[in-house]
Amino acid sequence: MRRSHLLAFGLLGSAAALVAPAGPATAQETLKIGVPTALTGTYAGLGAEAVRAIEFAVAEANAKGGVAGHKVEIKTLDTEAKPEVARKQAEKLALEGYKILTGTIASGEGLAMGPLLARWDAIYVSTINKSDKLTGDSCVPRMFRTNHQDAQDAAVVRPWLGSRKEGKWAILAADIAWGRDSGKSFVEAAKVNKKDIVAEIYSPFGSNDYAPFIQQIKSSGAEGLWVALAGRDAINFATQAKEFGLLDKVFVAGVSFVTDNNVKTLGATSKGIWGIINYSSTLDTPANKAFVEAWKTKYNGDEPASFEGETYLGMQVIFQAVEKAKSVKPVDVAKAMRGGTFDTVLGKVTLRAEDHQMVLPNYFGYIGERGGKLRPIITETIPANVATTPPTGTCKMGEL
Amino acid sequence: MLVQILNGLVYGGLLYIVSVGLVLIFGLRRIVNFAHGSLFMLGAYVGFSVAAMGGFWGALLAAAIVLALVGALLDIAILQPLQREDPIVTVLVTFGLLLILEDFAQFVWGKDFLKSPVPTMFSGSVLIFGESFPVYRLVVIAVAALVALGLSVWLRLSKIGLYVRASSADPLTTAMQGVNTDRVSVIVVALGAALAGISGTISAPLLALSPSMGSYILIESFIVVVVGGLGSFAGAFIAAIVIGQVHNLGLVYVPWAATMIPFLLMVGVLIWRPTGIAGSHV
Amino acid sequence: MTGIVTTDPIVSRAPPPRHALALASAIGAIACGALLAATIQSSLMMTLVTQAIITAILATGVGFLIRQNGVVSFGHAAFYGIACYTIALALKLGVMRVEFAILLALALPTALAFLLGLVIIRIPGVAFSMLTLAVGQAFYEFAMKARHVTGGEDGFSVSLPPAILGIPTAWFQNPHSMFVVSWSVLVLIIFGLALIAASPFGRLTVAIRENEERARFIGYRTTLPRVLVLTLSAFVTAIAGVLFTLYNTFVSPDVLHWTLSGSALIMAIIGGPRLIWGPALGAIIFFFTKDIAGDVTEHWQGIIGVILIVVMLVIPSGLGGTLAALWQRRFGHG
Amino acid sequence: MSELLAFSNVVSGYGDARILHDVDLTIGDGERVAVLGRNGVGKTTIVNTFLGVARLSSGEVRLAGERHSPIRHFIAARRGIALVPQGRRIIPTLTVRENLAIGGAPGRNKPWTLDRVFDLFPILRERANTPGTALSGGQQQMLAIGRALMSNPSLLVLDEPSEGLAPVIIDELAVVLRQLADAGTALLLIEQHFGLVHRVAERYYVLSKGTIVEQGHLAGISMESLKKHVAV
Amino acid sequence: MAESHAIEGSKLTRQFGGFFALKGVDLAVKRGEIRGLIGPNGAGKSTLIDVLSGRAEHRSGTVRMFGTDISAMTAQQRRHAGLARSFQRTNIFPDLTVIDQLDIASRAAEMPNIDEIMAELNLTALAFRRAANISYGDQRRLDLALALIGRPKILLLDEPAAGLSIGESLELAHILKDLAARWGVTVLLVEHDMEVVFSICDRITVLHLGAILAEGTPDQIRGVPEVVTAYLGSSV
Repeated sequence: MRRSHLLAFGLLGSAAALVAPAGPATAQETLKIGVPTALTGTYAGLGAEAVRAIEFAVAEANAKGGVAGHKVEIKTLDTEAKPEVARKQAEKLALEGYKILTGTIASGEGLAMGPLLARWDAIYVSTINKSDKLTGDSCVPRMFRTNHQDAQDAAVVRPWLGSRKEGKWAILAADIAWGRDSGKSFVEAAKVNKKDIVAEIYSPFGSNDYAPFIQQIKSSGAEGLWVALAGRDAINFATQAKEFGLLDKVFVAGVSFVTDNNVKTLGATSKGIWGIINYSSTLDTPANKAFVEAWKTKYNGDEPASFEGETYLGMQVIFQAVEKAKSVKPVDVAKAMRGGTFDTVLGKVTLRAEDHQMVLPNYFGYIGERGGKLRPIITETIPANVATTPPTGTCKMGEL
Repeated sequence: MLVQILNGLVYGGLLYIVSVGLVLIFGLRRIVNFAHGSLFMLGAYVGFSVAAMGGFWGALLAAAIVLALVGALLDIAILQPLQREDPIVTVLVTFGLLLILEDFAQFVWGKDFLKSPVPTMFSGSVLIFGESFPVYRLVVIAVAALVALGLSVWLRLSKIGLYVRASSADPLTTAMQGVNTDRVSVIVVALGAALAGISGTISAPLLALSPSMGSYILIESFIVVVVGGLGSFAGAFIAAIVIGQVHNLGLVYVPWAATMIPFLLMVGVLIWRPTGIAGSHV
Repeated sequence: MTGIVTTDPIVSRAPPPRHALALASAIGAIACGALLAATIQSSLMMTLVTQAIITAILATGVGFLIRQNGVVSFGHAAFYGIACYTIALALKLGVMRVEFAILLALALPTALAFLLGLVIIRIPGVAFSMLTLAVGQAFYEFAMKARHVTGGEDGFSVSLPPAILGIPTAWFQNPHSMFVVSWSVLVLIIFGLALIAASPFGRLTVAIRENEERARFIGYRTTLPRVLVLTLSAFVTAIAGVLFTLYNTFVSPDVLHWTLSGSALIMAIIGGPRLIWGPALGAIIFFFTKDIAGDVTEHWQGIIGVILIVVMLVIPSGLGGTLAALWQRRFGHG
Repeated sequence: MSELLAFSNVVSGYGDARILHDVDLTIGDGERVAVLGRNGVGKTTIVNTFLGVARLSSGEVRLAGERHSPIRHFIAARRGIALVPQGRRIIPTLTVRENLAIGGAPGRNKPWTLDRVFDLFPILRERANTPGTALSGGQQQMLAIGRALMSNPSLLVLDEPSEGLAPVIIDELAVVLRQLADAGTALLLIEQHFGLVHRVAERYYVLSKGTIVEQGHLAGISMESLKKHVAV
Repeated sequence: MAESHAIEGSKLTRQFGGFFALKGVDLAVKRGEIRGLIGPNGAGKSTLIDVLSGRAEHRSGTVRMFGTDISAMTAQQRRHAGLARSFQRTNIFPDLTVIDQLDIASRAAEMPNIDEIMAELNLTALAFRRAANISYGDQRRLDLALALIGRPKILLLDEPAAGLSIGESLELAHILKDLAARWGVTVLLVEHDMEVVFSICDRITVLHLGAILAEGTPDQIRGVPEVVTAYLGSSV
């Protein structure tokens, strides 16, 4: 009986030896980009957008003969949007030679990967994670963010709220770190603008039924509603709020609430809802127009959605950093990224050296019809220097 | 407050329709079906696809039929061959089924969220307690009440309902009386799955459709089934209504503890009565 | 108690050579592990194996409960996750040295299991499973809620000091050295559990699992031994949580979620919980099957689902059980 | 007279335990046969063998001349054999009427109806809507017999029907069984209570330690051997 | 308490719903006696054993052991006090080896007489076999062995010979009688095999419909007409 232990151990050993890869990655000329992202689960839709944008950027680059002569290659692995799985898959990608990582969805995934990047000799470029921590107290030299952080979204609320006529506001936010932060900054913005907060509600993440909250908002007498819900929560709420007539009665605006893909799902329900827009295909820059045209040609007339635009921007940054560094080595690329200025779909933007946060303009607008389709229409552009608050000082950036 | 209670009734009603299928299957097969949430999800998608052409009733019917077939297949191909094994083996099999169904839905309907419109005949709202209340939500309550009523009438008055009750209590004696208990089991699992499908279709206009949507209701329906008493229809009904209320009122009045309340309720009930409110099995 | 007849033992019980053999195989296995770590160059392979082994320890804990008590827990993620969060929080709040944090991370889930066990162990069958599920989820919801300290669903990284018990912390994060550590821990756990299972206590709990009533009628109280098994199982699970935290240096509420308990259960059953090492085998096979399937296609869920159903239909007693049966058929009963 | 149920060279038991050794037993149309024996001699194993609860290790069981593989329990009932199980097994969640109604197997001509059963046992009509387990022991026995009749059997197998019943009730039971037998239903009575057997059966087998040790017509039974195998 | 019996039940009543399984049964067994308990099925024999051993709760009445009231004791407390029992259905630990389960039992009884018991009950050769894999007769003897470990003072046996062949039953009867005599064990034996009962019992109690119908030596019992009637029916 006991001897069978040995047998098991022996089997294990030989299995391990069989599965081991043949040797270290050799192709130094190839720019290998690892994409750990959500392919299954609630965030699979967002993962699909990230992958589409990355594939688009890579195909474009390879068609031009590669990035500074380096052919680009990607590998995608499923993280299920879980930090622990993201860590495992990112490590796997990095050790297989895909040392430039991007495409993760949940902030927790980025936070989980951060401390390990040095161990893997990898870098991570966030294009979707919004938690302030990433470029705040959890910042590391090998982590970069080319998308807006929560603080950048919060910064545009204050001027915008001042321009609104509604005096009584309700807040409905997801009861998770991001939603709480957004709710808090809205309260502050309201104080500055002398608006009343008549209800401040945090709904559990992944709620099915929003009726109790809708009822609370209705009976609070709010004229305006600020919503910080994303994905499934956003759709469930919007659908049910429409049913209860809330969307027609109250002025509704939000953050991450009516993204392109939510608009696609919600259809007419989302029409007229205001919100922060981090990227829209309707943006009027030459680079963006070219990008949108190319995208439409490739994807049967579809326009890029917000996460697709943001991820594409991240790829532009990575490619330009590689060109500048004349190397695909992660450390060299990181050096080129830190403090660098890049030509992107949003124009010329700088990646701040202090905390590796991209200094970006931000936008406000509403969902309206454009070219027969509902899209986020930008009404207000907040320039990068206003939209991006200075580094808070919580980030103690080390050396590469 | 009164409207909130009505809201709780809607949610409780929805939970009831999802859970009662689990109760049926557990009562006869003594199996905790982890794939039940996925059957719910599949029902929502089937309803979504059919609603475009067949309307609400067509969607409901299609979801019921498709899911009944899935349930029948599940019983014949998997549950019956495994009925002499340890129940945990069957539980794992339903785990496997959960994974397959999620993958299947993602393959067929894609990864993006989908949404069913509220059927036009039930759109709009009515005034209740001085507040406008969506008609469709009243329909959900009505459907839950109909299912509860229909099911208890069927179980009480029909021949097959009698066989179901008899073989849930004592399959051997029932079989000795000449009842084909294998067929009863196929019918029960098919009906349980069909109810999951119907509940999916019903909730499709309220919820975002995604392959993983089943996981958001599975645990809550487990709570309903366990608190009500495994295998008890009346218990499930009471538990669903109670949990619907506790859930909604908790969210409004004790938001910091609301998500934990159903779990604590379940722990409390089980420690007080391991068989649940009205159950006789453990 | 008068007149005890001390007849010569006709058969000698618990023959020592078996223990010696077990000890020898344990030492051998640890040596093999060290050798393996020395020969395999690939960090990728080592990190995967290391993670698989940490998961195997978790599954071993879950499996031991099934083996000795015959009950199925859907809530072991609670013990695992509490261990993770204890270390992470203790260090984050800076209230104690890492060594004490580790001890506390082992002690808390163990104590929790003991107290919980006193209340729930009498509840049989499905109700027990559902209770553990509920308790586990309550902790998950709590971790989500207490975002001021836990960071909510984002989780937070664990700031370990440069050395633990004088050993450089980097050792616990290097796949090669951590492999040796976790492999040795797994081997020692299996060895320890095998000793416990063969001890009077182990046999008593099997007896209670088999026939609780008769155990009472031969003069035993049957609650406490079962509670102790649950406690032990939670302790093993907590060890997995500690190793995971040291290696991963990050925690999020996923370590408390019921799907983790579910996966651990799948591993234990696939491996065959009748054997102490079955769940560990199941965990390693499951881990690599999932990894390889995920490498090949994004439809890994479907593949795992099909494999799971087929395995359960073909060998319901699990891989370990089947291997052991084959072994016995080949070499007679041992 | 055609054969309804036959055991030939049946060896069966549970797990490794062999309870029945080489049992031969037949019962034909309209016959009234008893199997006598004390507790623990294997009487119930006879029932369990044809239900598939006990494992048949050799020999065969035939129902209405066909070889019977006792896997699907409902087959026996459909071939006209109804069982009144030991301990009655009244389904507690069902009322008296519902307990009876399970037995109404579908799609065959039905000499037995609910009304006829109620005529036979008027007490069941009175208490038709009470839970089956609320009845007294004797009434539950009537219910179990009524339920078996509802499947319109040509052979009624009764496993220890006298168990736990007061003598006066056993007398009533005997009357009912006689009535059924006179109406043409074959009876297989598995019993240790000779008084009941004596008034109902015409042929008997004595089972001891899993084998048939004696058989014959009741008319010629010897009290000596009876006392040896059945009573004190 | 002038002369305390080994085991004594007085006015024991137990009820299921409206059905009385025991109706005020008085039973007293002297030290060292082998008492037979017989009666037709459903007479309440097993219920009586259950009440005496603490498996079932009784509604009224008391159970005394050597004069001490043990009514409130749990099953394992009664066992520690020296009251052991076997079961009608084989009630062993199928997954453990024979020696392992006897070892466990001996640890509870704090008396390591496993080898002795195994020798007495012919189990030595089977020591390392899993109980599920030994024959039915061996399982019955194992069941008895579990009760005999630690040499209990009182042994309640519920049909130990059920399902055994004639040879096996008689062999078991002799083992029992021999052990009872040598160890001074008081035995209460429920058994349907009359050969066994009449050959080893000192006295016999007949139970019928939850009440005692007769009590006496085997010879006396043979002559009581009600006993015959209880078994054979009123018409004989």
